[in-house]
This record gives sequence, C-alpha cells and structure tokens, in this order.
Amino acid sequence: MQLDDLYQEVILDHYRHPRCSGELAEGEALVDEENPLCGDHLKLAAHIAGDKLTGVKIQCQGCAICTASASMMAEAVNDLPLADIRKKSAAFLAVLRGERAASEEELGDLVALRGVAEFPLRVKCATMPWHALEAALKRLTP
Amino acid sequence: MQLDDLYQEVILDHYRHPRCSGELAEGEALVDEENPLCGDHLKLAAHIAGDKLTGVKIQCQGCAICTASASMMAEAVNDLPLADIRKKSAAFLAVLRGERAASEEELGDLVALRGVAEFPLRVKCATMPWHALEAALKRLTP
Amino acid sequence: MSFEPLKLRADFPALGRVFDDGRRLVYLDNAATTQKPRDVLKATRRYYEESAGNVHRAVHRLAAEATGLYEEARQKIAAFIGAPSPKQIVFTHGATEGINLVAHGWARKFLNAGDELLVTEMEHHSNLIPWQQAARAKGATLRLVPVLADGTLDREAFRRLLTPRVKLLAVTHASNVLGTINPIAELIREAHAAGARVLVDGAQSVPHLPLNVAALDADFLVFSGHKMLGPTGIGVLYAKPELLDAMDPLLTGGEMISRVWDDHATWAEPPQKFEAGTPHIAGAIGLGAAVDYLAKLGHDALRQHELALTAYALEKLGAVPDLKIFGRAPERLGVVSFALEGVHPHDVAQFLDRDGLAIRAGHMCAQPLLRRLGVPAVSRASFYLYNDRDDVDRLAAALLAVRKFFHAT
Amino acid sequence: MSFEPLKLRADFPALGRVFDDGRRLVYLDNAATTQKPRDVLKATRRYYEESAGNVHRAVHRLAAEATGLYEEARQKIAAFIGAPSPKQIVFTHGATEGINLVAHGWARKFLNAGDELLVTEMEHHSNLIPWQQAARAKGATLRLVPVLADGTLDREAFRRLLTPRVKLLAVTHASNVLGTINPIAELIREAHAAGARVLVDGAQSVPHLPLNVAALDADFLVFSGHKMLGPTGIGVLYAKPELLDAMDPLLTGGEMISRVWDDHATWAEPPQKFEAGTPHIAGAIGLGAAVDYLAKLGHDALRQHELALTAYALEKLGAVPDLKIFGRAPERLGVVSFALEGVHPHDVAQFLDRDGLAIRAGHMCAQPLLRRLGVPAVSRASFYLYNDRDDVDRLAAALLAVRKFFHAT
Ligand SMILES: Cc1ncc(COP(=O)(O)O)c(C=O)c1O
Ligand SMILES: Cc1ncc(COP(=O)(O)O)c(C=O)c1O
Repeated sequence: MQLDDLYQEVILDHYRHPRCSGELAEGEALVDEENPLCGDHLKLAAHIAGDKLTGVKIQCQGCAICTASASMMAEAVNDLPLADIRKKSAAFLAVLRGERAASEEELGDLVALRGVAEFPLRVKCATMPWHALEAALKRLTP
Repeated sequence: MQLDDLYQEVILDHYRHPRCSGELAEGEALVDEENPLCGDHLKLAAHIAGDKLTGVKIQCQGCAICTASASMMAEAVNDLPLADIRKKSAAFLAVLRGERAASEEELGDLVALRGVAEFPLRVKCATMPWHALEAALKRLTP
Repeated sequence: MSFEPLKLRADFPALGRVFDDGRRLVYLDNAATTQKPRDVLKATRRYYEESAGNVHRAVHRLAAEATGLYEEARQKIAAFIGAPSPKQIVFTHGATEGINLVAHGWARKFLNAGDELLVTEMEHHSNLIPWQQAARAKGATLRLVPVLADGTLDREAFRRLLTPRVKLLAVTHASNVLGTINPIAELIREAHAAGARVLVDGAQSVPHLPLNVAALDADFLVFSGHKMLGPTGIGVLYAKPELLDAMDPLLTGGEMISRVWDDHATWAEPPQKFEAGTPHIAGAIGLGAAVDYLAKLGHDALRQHELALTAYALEKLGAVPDLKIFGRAPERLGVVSFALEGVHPHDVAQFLDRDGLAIRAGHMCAQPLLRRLGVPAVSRASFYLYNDRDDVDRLAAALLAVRKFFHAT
Repeated sequence: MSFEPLKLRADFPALGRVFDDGRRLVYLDNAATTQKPRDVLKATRRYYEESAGNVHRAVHRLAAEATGLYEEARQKIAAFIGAPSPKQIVFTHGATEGINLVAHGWARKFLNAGDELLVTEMEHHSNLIPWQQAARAKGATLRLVPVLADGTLDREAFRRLLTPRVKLLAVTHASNVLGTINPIAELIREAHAAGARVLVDGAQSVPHLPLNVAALDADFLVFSGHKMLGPTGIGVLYAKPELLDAMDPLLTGGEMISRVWDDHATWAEPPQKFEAGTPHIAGAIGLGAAVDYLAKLGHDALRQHELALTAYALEKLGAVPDLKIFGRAPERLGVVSFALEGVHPHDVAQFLDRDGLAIRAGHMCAQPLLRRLGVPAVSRASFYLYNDRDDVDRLAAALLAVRKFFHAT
C-alpha cells in the first residue's frame, strides 16, 4: 500500500476545495460530531424534501481524509432518495471495515477512499462523516 | 544455610514447651499483636516492679520460630532491669535484620535464632514477640 | 487427546529450575500465581522488541501495530470466555481492581440505604472488602452466605438470604482455600429470579474450568492474568453492555474521555471509558497469548487432568497420618488445603521448600473463612496443567518427613 | 562523559528495526512511550523464567526471591527520586492511577465545600479530570492557572489565584505539549507558603530531569514507567509519610489489609495499604532495571544531550517554511509540537511514518490547552537518549517533503 494511493489527486482536490461546505450558524447544524482522538470536528445541516435529502451543508475541520470524505459524501448524497443514501452508506462503511470489495458502480467517486481500509487507525477519519450523516437522518426521520 | 540450623533442638524445645506461657484472660494482656500474613497471634502480660519487668506471661499461637522466639524472650527478659531489656531488644533486632553479627555474650540462648536472618520471609516470625514487648513497655512506661 | 504434563512442562522455563542440591522445582502454588509458558514471554517480548508504541493515539506503524495487538488480545479473551463482544472486555490490573470498579462505579451509584449485598463466607478478601466499603458508603447491609462443614455453600441459607432487598450477589466461582466449585449457573439463576445482579469472581475458575459467560448469564465476571499463565499486572472485567453503559468510571484521565473542557468532561464508550491512562499493553498481549495456549490445550482435557490429579492427591494426602484436609466438596478444583497436627503451616511450607516444593501457607486472604474453620492458617497445594502424579508423590513424601521431624524429636 | 546516542541505540532491540523499504525506524514519540533497553527486558524475563512467585505471601524460595526483587525495585526507585524511604513509594498502574489515588483517597477525604483546587491550563487530561471529579464530589472549585503566549505559566495570575482557599496545587513538572519545564521548586514554595499541598505530575519530567523529591519538598509525585524505559502497566505514587498515613485507600482487597472480619477490615501500613491485589511484580522489577539504566547514564549527561538536541531541532524546524512551533519557554524538554500550515497534523504524521519516522499527532490529551492554542490538533516530536542529530535532520527533511506534496500539487 503506497501513500499515494491513500492521498489520491481526487482526495486532495476535495480536501482543498470541499464541496457543499460552509460555516454553519448556531442552531443550524443537525449534528456536531467530534473524533476526540484527532480533534476532527464536523457539523452537518440538511433537510428532507419529499423522499430526498437536500440542502446538505458541512462544516468540517479535519485531516485530508476526513475532510475529503465529508465533501465526497455531501456531493454523493445531496438530492438523493433516502433509501439510496442508506444503501450507499452501508456499502461504504462495509468497504472501509474491509468486509467487502469496493464497487465503483455502487460508490462512484467514493471508491477513491477504499485505500483507507489498509490504514486501520485512519478508518475513523473516513467513516466519521458517514456516522454523522446517519445521526442526522435519525433526527430527520425519527 | 541448612534448615536444621533454623530448627535447632533448643528452638524446637521452646516451641513444644513454651516458657512463661498460659491463657491470658480478657483485659489481662497489655498487647495483642497479629501478623496478618501468617496468622501468628500473640498476647503479652507483664508489670513493672522497681526498675524491673516482671510477671511476663505470653499466649502465643504461631509457627515454631514465632513461638520459640516468644518463649525465649519471656525467659530472657523476665525479672530483668528495663534498661537491659532495651539493650537486649535492640541487639536482637539488629542481628535479625542482618545488621550485625550475633554475640552469645549479649544474647544468651537467643543466639539460636540468628539463623532466621537468612530467611527474610521468616524474620517477622522471630521479631514479632519483640515488637510486642516494645509496645508493652511503651504502655507500662508512658 | 492424552494429556502430557511432562511434555507441557518443557514449555515453561521456570519449571526447568533445579536447585543447588540437585532437586527440581515442584511448583504447587498455582492458586497464588502460575508459571508462564514461552509463548507468553515471546508475545510480550515481541511487543517490546518490535512494536513498542502506545495504543489508540498515533498513526505511526509502531502505534498501529501495538493497537492491533492490544485489540486482538481483547478479542481472543472475549472468545475464550464466550463474551458476545470484545467491547465487554475491560482490561484491569487484576481481579481485585475489577471488583473495585464494580463496587465503586456500579454499587455506589445504584445502591440505596436499606439495600443488601450478598457474598459468601468463602470469599477472598478481594471479593469481600470492596463490598464492606460499598455497603458502608451507601447505608446498605452486607450479608454472608454460610459455608457447610463439607466446604459447600449452605443453599438453604442462600435462599433465605436472597430477599428482594438483595441488589447484588458477589460470589466466587471456586474457592481458593477449599477448592469448592460453586453451582454458579444455579446461583445466578436464583439470584436473577430474585431480582439481584451477580458478580462472579472467576480468579480461580477461569484458569481451570470451561466457562461461557453468556450461557451463564453472569452480569459481571472478573479474573486475573497471572493465575492463568499470563503476565502480572493484567486482568479482566467482563460485564453486560447495559451495565458498562450505566456504570461510572472509577479512574479518570487520558484515553477514557470523549471531550474535555476546563470544568467537565465526557466519557468515551466502554471499554475505553474504564481504561484511564496508558494501559498495560504488553500485559494484555501476553494474556492473549496465554488464552491461546489454554485454548489449544482444551479446557475439557485440562479439567480431566486436574480432576484425576486431585483425586490422586486426596488419596495420597489422606494417607498421611495427622493430616487434616479442609473442604470435601464433590465438585472441586485442584486446590487442597490442609493442616498437619502439631506443626504450624509455615513450618510445613518451610520444610517443603527445602525439598524443592513450593506450596503456600497462611490465611490465604480469607480470614473470615479461616476463622470459621477454626484455624489461623493452613497449608495449600494447588495444581495446574504441568503438575503430575510424581509431584503429588513428592508432596506426600515431604509431608511424611516433616511429620517425622516434628513428631519424633 | 561524552554521550553517544548511537552506541546507546544498540541497547534497544526495537530501534534496530528496519522497515520493508530499507529505512530504519526513527522513533520520536518518546513523550507517549519510550523504547525499552535489553536490561529491562532481561530483568522481567529473569523474574518470569526463574522466580515467578507471588510476593509477600509464601515462604517458598520463588516467593522469597520475587518479594526480594520487588522490594529491591522499590528501594532503587526511592533512591532515584531522592525519597527518604522506600515506604513512600507506592506502585501503581501509572501516573494516571497515582493521581486518581490522591484525588480519591486524599482530596475527597480532606476537601470541604468552598475549598479550591488549582491546576494549570497545560495539564494532561490525567491531571485535570480527576480534580474536576473531586471538586464536583466535594463542592469545591477547580481553577486553572493560565499559560502565556510563550508557553510558560502566568506567574502573576498564579499568585493571584493562590488564595488561602486553595488546598491543593496539582501541576505538571513539564508539559507534554509545549515542552515547558515549570519552575516547580518555586511553585511548591509559594503554594506551601499559602498553605496548599502540591501534587507534581512527573510523567514527563522524571524520565528526563534530575529531580530530588525531598529537596523539592513535594507532597505528592506521580510518574509512569513506560515513559522512562520501563515496562507498561507500572508507575509510582510518592507521598510524604503523614499523607500516606492519613489518606484512604481507593482499591481494597487482598494484600492491603491487616485484619479482616465479616463486616469490616483494617489496613496494612503504607505502601501496602495502597497496593490491593497481586501487584505487577514483573513491571516493578523492570522499572527498577530502567532506573538502574538511567542512573548509570547520569541525569546530568542526559539533560545536556537533550538540551543540545532540542536546540538543534528548534533551529532545523525553524527553517522549515510555514511551520509553526508551539511553546518557546526558555526552560524546556526535548518535546516540540508544531503545525504545518495547510496540512492537518494527522496527514503530517502519516507521511512521516512512510519515511520511517514515528511522531505523534492529535490533541495530546490536552484539549483545554489546544483550545487556547487555537488548534484542534498538533504534531509532536519528542526526543530521548537514543535520538541524535541525524534523527532531527530526517525529521526536517521529511517535513519539507510533506510540505512540498501538499503545497505543490
Ligand atoms: C504530563 C503527563 N501526565 C500524565 C500522563 C499520563 O500517564 P499514563 O498514561 O502513563 O498514566 C502523561 C502521559 O500521557 C503525561 O504526559
Ligand atoms: C478467589 C480469588 N479472588 C480474587 C483474587 C485476587 O486476585 P488478584 O490478587 O490477582 O487481584 C484471588 C487471588 O488471590 C482469588 O483467589
């Protein structure tokens, strides 16, 4: 496993230019997650329109992996039906846990993050945004 | 160091036939010492007549070393001037701690116990009666 | 599988020891602490010589490897005792600390004045004093289930004492003095039926008996690594997830937190919540290797071996004149406590030591039990996988010699 | 004596490690945990392979030897820190447990509502959260002495905060983030003059600095073995005799008792009173060997080496563009925390790991301090006796490479 596989160009691009990103005002965020081990910190806002999640906005302070994962996630789930989001989330987490191989068809751009599975101590960096998303969905669809 | 040196005939004799020994009634004992590690248990009674300790009586439940040490001590200090007892006690404890060689002149029969110094875990067995004596003297001469 | 203690002995460097007088060491103090096989020493050495990083903290390879080994040990131990999840395995100092974690973090939080705690008369001090303290702190009452003359629990009394006021039964799975194996599954069932939680002190049982904590439905289980081939300074507290969630941590500081502010902090999830400070990484890894060794051996085969050896020992020691054996429970460990008439247990142990035999003498950290047995001290021989009939023969012969020395002269 | 890190390195098996790509390990995470010299591994192995008995319990030779080695380690450690008596050395898990023993056994016993506890903004979580908890339990108030921009304590504020209400000052001797060495002797003197007791967190200082606890007149001192060449799972609480006498034990059970009845018990004398359960015998023996190693090296020589290396590192790292160093105290340890503009500390550590360098990244168990520094995480390199200029050169070169990777593309 080479480090260049971990820090691929697409990941660095998302790290430098996070999508759906911006300052979240007090009370705007649905969740406020912190990875106490590294100090990664993520807030997430979104709402539901019909059967879709929309208006996904993320404020992330983290390492390249975490920030890129959050950005790619936001792009991938915005305006997506909830059912599809849940499927994608489960697939992504399974890949990161090393439980199955990544499929580009299923994950799209997110496959770029599969290499993280080889670095156990960094897995949390990549999965943290998705756990935040799950928490947000729980609040939106109690 | 041979075990026969530890369990000398004189020690076994005191173990089997402890001197100055007997049941002590409630309230009669000046001290009631226990070695919690082995369960050795010793009560001691005595009083002062003039400058001497007298009426030394001991009830001891312990191993051969402890019982013999108590018996030999009782014999050695009964009717002895307090100043001599203090000297003897200091000498005995120093020998047992391995701080100096035993002198028969100073210790009399008690020299038989010097071998205990070679068995660090048994030193307490031999010194416990003397610590009890010191505690008793403190109570008698506050 | 036939069990070959002599072959196994070769795995234990310390058991190759020969004293100055040419006698080999016969180690019969296994209830106090056991010897360590090469595999365990190798596992801890490998950590120190290759992967000596701290855990859960850094991204460098040494830390990653250390974390991997540490968490792998947790998984092995979970599997060994049948814990549903490694998250239920809290690493501690040993059984004593595990009991204290529950006595502070659970009992002091959930006990109320008037509640009762139930222990037995055969508990080790470590499973008695923490409950004395918790009872006193909360105005609760501590009661002791009596032990019968044969060394078994008084089940009638147990049922009488098991009122709805009892919030916790803290009981040893097996006695370190009498060898008695308590009917733990039944005790747990009855306690649960009465609404009480159960803490099982597995310090003496986990090393020797097949045990599945989920099948037993134990609420808490504690044990020590050093009594089961593992390193010193490491042990385990197992508990049901909802109890670990509800319990307060006893020790606070690094590694057990989620977020920290100037005036307060939040806790990490279990088991980290209970593992404040840098853990005993090498100890956990070594305990994982010990569990591997025991699992390979097979708990049933080990049990058969110890049963046969214990029967043989009871027979041989029974033939030593003036020797009184304490405890005659039908279900028992390879732990035999005894007293030789007219010879103090300490003197017995001293003579046996001369003959190369390591046994224990004293109150066995069970003063209340010894008070009931009417003795201030006993001698104890305790067996493990590397002991055999020859060891028992030497024990019996040495006891006869001691007796001769003290009775003859 | 000239100091030869390269020669010393040969004493540490783990430092001989070469990764798959042919690069040797450069270990710069010493503030988290240090590597272990062969002497330490040998001492613990000798215990396990020859004298693996339990301590303070039996009369057989293995137990006698184990007890002798264990108590000898206590004496060595007492001498190493200038403790008047080995009876003042309590073996613990580590610094964290030591602090908790005082926060429970002393603070909870002697604090009253309205009393104050003083810590600093640069404390490790382990020297902060136990006091938060004690303050809350007793209705006391916890105050933090601010840290100035250069990484030193605000002495003005300290004096203002040091009112007669302060019962305890708990302060780190040296910061694990900033490297700052606090003027501990003066702090103790001023605190004593104000009527407060002082606990010194020596986790970072005892491994690196000459220290005499009696001369300092510290009331309590804690430290961890694994940060000073010793095994994991062992540490020390030193305290003045009258404090150990007055304190309550936190953990109760076997080994720490005098007499035990059904409903209560009395305690043994210190230090046993605080060492419930079977201790980490191998750990204590290993820590004794570590202390021997450090004493042979000489604390002053070690300090000179680390001072020179740190000056070199500050110079080299100062030359890396976009690199910010946290902490510029004049008196400092070989601990350098930094941030590379635009690159998260985790990513820095990941790239350095590829180059064979082990550094730490994260909040360093000091969230309150990092909040003041205005960063969620930092990277940290920390040196010890086996590091040399070559290690620093590799660190600087690797940082330049990381910067290039992230800034160029
Ligand atoms: C200043 C300081 N105090 C306390 C600790 C806690 O030490 P341990 O984790 O060994 O208990 C550390 C180490 O992480 C430290 O750096
Ligand atoms: C039944 C029982 N419980 C608890 C303990 C305490 O174990 P440790 O001293 O390892 O904490 C022991 C061992 O001495 C024991 O035999």
